[in-house]
Amino acid sequence: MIEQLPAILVLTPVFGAMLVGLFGTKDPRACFPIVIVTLTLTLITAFLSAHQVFTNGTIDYFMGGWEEPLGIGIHLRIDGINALVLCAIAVVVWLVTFFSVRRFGAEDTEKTPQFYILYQLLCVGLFGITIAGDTFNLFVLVEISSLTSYGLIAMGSSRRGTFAAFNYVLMGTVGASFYLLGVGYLFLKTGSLNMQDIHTILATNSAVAESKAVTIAFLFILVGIWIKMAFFPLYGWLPNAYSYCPSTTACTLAPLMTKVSVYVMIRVMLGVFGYEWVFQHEGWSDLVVWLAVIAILSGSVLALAQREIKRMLCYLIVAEVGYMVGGAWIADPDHWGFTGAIYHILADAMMTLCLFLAAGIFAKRLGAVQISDLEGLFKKMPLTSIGFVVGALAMIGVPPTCGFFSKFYLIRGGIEGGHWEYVIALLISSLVNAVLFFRIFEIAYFGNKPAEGHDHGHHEETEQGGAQQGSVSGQNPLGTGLLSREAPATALFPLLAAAAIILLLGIFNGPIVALIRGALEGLPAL
Amino acid sequence: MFAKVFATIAVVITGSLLLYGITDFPAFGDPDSPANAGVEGGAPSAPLYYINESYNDTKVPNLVTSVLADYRSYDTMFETVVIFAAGMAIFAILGAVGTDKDARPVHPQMNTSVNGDHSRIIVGTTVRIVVPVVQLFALYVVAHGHHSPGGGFQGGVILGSSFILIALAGNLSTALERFSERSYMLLASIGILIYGGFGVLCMALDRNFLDYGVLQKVFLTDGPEMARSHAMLGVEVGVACTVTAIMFAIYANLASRGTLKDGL
Amino acid sequence: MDFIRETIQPHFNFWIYVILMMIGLWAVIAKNNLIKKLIGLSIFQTAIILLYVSLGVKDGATIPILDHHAEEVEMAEHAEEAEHGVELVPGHEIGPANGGRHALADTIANPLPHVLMLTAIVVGVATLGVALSISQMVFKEFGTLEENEILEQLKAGNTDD
Amino acid sequence: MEETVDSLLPVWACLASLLAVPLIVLFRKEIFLREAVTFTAGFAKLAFVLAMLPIIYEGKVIVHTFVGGIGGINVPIIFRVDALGMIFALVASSLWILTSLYAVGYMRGLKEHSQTRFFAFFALSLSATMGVAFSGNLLTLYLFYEMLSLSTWPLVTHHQDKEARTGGRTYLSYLLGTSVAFALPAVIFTYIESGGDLSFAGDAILHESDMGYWPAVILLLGFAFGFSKAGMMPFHSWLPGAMVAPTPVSALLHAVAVVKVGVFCVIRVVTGVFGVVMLERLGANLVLCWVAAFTVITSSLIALSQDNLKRRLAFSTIGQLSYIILGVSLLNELAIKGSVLHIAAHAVGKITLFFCAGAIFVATGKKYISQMAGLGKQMPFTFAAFFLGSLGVIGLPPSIGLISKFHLVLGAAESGQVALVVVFLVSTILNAAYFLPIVYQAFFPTKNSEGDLVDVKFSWAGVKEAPLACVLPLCITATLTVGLFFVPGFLLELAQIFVDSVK
Repeated sequence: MIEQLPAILVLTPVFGAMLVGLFGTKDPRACFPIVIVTLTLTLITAFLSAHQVFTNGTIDYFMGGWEEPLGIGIHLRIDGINALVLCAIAVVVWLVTFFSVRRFGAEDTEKTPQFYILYQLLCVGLFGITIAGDTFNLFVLVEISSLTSYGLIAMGSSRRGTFAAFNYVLMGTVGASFYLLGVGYLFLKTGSLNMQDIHTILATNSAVAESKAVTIAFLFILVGIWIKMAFFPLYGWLPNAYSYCPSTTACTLAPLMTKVSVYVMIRVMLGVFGYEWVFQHEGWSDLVVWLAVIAILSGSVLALAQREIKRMLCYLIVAEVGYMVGGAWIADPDHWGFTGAIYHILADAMMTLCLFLAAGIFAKRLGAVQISDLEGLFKKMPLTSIGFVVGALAMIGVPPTCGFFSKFYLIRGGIEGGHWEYVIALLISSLVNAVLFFRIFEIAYFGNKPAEGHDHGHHEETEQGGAQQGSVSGQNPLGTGLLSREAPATALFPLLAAAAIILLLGIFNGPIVALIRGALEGLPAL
Repeated sequence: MFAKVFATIAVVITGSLLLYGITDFPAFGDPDSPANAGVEGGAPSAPLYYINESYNDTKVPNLVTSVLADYRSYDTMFETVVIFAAGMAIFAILGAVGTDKDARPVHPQMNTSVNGDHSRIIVGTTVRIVVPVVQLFALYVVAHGHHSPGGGFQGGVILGSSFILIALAGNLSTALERFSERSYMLLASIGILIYGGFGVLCMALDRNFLDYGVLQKVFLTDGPEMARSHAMLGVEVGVACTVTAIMFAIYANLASRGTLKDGL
Repeated sequence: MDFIRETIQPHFNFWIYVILMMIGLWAVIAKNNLIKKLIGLSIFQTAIILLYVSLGVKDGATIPILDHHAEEVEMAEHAEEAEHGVELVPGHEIGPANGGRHALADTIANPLPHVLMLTAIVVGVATLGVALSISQMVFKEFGTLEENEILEQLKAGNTDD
Repeated sequence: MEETVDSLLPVWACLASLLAVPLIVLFRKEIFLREAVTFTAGFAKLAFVLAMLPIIYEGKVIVHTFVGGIGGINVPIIFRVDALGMIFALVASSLWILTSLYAVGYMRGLKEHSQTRFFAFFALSLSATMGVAFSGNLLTLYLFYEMLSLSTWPLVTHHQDKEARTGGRTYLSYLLGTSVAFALPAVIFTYIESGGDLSFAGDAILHESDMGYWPAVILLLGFAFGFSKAGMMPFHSWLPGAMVAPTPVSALLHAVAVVKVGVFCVIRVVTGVFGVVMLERLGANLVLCWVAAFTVITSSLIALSQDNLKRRLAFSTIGQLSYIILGVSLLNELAIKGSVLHIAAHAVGKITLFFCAGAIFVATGKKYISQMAGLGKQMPFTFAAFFLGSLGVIGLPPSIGLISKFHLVLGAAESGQVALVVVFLVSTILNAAYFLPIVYQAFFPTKNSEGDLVDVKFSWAGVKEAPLACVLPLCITATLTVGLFFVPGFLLELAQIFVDSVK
């Protein structure tokens, strides 16, 4: 059973989706139990595979048993890095499932089975992308995740949403086609589709490795992935697509799509082309890091200019993508950049999840779309606020949240690699995030129009009215109608769980980073 | 104007990059190109392996079928899932499928065509004659994919188009009477379940997913080769089911803007 | 002339695909009508399919389906000549230089690109279907498929969501 | 090599107030229980700290590694108690109890809103303070430092009005801004320079580094400005801004906990990160000396012109903090000892002054010094305490302030920096100039020929002392200021242990 883990991981949601197709269309109430069972199974499978990888080493799985010669069948591979990414994906989708129960997502209940089918197929795509060991198979799974996300985004009925979805389809397809084109060039020069095989060829056959076609292939694959992950300057589709779609969709796509794409980039860099091949090209590293710097700065500045919560978060994603791409391209001698980037994939997935869940709850419970709508939030929804604050602090990079440690490792990489511009951009972006979120905290805490300055601190009349004597509860905001406007448990649970994971990831960053370091050493190219 | 200038710049840059890359490509039709014959330093060329060994492995003369449904059957399964996902995405976007019975016409109304009844008689009769033939051919294409060009996708598309033909000739309701949304949802799901089922069966027999060879115990064939051949047929049937259902479903939804009423 | 003979002629398939692809890309970016953009996208994807399929072409080779008749021949000869390649496709002479197992490979086109492109075609169809359904929704919301008109409407009615 | 003892005591000292937070929220409707929780936590914390005291006296160090790192890659969260941390923890935890008592009186006296939130965050910020005091490496230090900034923000903005909003904004933007912009890069730079070591244990982190003069100066200033809770100019204006907070907050946090965390961090940086030896070799400490000296004089001058009592106290605090930094950056034994002592001396003195300011506000609602003339007769205890407190801060006998300042001045003299000795003396005169007139005016107001108070347009009839819960703590701290002058032995001993460990 253990050796079948990769297949089980990918197939469980496929079967889940089909079961929803069979039974969910008849009775939509059957959808949620099926989905939660499926995703719980994948969650367990993901952690089992991670356990397996970290105890017994990389898992190679050959579909159909076609092992020899390499590349005739399809190869799946779980190594130390993608095992962590798998766990992150599994946790995120598992949590978001709870959030989806009360139809936070597609407002139209008629679409429930379709929603859950697409949702599970999205999971298939993401898992499949992560463990794919075959360049073409990766393309197919990228397309599955893209198609399902087009559907999920366009399910929202807003005007802007549909047009944004259309642009997303165009950009996404062009991106995937560029990737496919790159794979074609690579196939033409190496005659292979298997990542490991290509890697061996590029490492041993210098004639192939130095050919122009391989360089162009790398370029197109990279640009294709960059479109998918919304890297500067190809991020135009992201803010509209993610901010006008249903909350559940945003909560799934925002944490995962960009992060999985970043992982794919790292996989392509290390697993297909190889570390030496990528970084032997002088100037590439500098160029990409500069692009990342611009991405970070422009994302931060644009986020500052937004008045809508979700749009602001979307631009933050653009900045965060800059963090990760920059980290992966720093090329510092000890690979702290890679370490930071991979750790940030995990951290950012949880941070983004937390913030988007909170934004979804705000939109649902308070009708809050604009930042200014959050007036008095801390009083109205204390528990939701806790989750939101933790997510925000992580985004700013306050210890002991994971956001701090990922920045720590990234900055270390930047310093050791001599990329000071990247270090400065990271710090500026942290400061901008601090300004952004404290602006929100202020509104949430004070309300939009604070009472005029009191001459002295006597507040009893204004704040409490006559509820002085006897009722002490009137003296504190937590006392008055606690939980009355709080989100339902199904929405709070994922939010608070995400917040807890943010803290745990931060506190136990040591062991996790040790795993990443171990995995990086295990890569043949390093 | 800006868009055109920008487009021209983007096209020129991309095009020249691509052309720069092809200058060291092998010539067209070169049988020894890396894509056809592999390259030094790597594993033996997969295409050569397919050409030389796949018949021995699977007893399927159509190499494309054997590669598609056996060596790379994992891809093919997801190809089917892509189709399925696209269908679901279209339903979700256009938003018609559900349990709401009111949304569907109880009695199909023969809408009065602009063309008048004469043409409808002619077209209708023609379709009535052609459709069975088309469907039979579709089944042939599915079943004979091992030996001639064809297979699940091609057969499925032909089968699906036969229903589209019915819808085009009469109206959508006529077609939906024969192939309702509930049934195409079921058929689409069942198709992938068939495909996945073969894979899981192999796993149940303690082999990797889609390792059909082990199914000789089930099919009672002489060796793993024929088991592979049979399993491929089964898998192709699954593909055909899904493709048929989704092809028609996509047409029905797009043609009626998701309402599944009147429309083309 | 030399340029054509040396650079374009051996690679004419690649030139054609690049030209087609650029036509598609240009349409995706520059065209104003959403459906025309989608047509461009389809051309773009088809160009890639052309690239792949042309990779598998071999001079003088036929489609990757072994002959039925050859099955029996092979069955019969397999026992005797297990070591040497056998001619499975009648009508194709095997040159002595090509002897051995390699012979078959010279007469049969590369099946792998075909398989890959079958998948890519399906993906293209699926994407196109989804894109069309989204453009239907766009038309329903905006009453037009011209991008500039949609953008104007979005600019005018910032608050109508 | 120092002797270490592994013990959970420092962790418990931190947790004591952290665990109180949920309880405080839980008992939000039972105010007596709620405040009982606060006091219990306070005494528990003090008990834990006192329990560690004998170990420290033996010259040992308590270490507890909370989250272990693997393979030397990571920096674990380490708790480590040495003499310096001990002094700070002792001061903070004992004064917390008094402040709690005072806060109960103050908050009830003013019928403040959201008291539960107030006490909850108060407890939280105390945990962070303890965390800083007991942190065993730079990362843990930074972690608790940030936690303190964030957990005090709701306290500073407690009134939730426009003024609080502005003050809160300044507060956070200075504290977070500088820590992210300067301290974090400095920490990371140190991490890289030292090859992955951030621990305070043993020799200073960078003692083996062959850093040049300018990198060292930049790094040192990065730390000094990054830990802007220390209030070094030009990053000082958060402190006057934070005076919008209720007085107990100003008293404990902005006279003791938060600002002392700042100087504590700077002391740690000078002694634990760079090490006395290295700084002396490079001479980089002088830059810090002069920045601190500049802050001392300038802030004293500004304080002179402030009419708002709490603002005057705030500027005085800025000056006094720079004394400590100045002392430690002189790098000789006497000066460092003086610095460490001054943490305690200034704490008890300044908290008394703040308590008094709050008591006056509770009793009369007055914030401005010019409105306080003649108040001494109505509030004798308060103003007597104020007098003793100002003695402590100025450094006049009989107060603990004299002892610490004496050490500082001697230290400056020993290092041969005559100019700095002058700075100390001039600032002492300035201190006296801005504190003593307040007391004098209160007891001996200027009267015109008809016996009415000049400048004051109202009578003090009917004004009494603030509630007992307010007056009692300020009397106790005033007594401490004087009392410590007579029994300074235990503090001196701790300071000596610390100095021995860094030399």
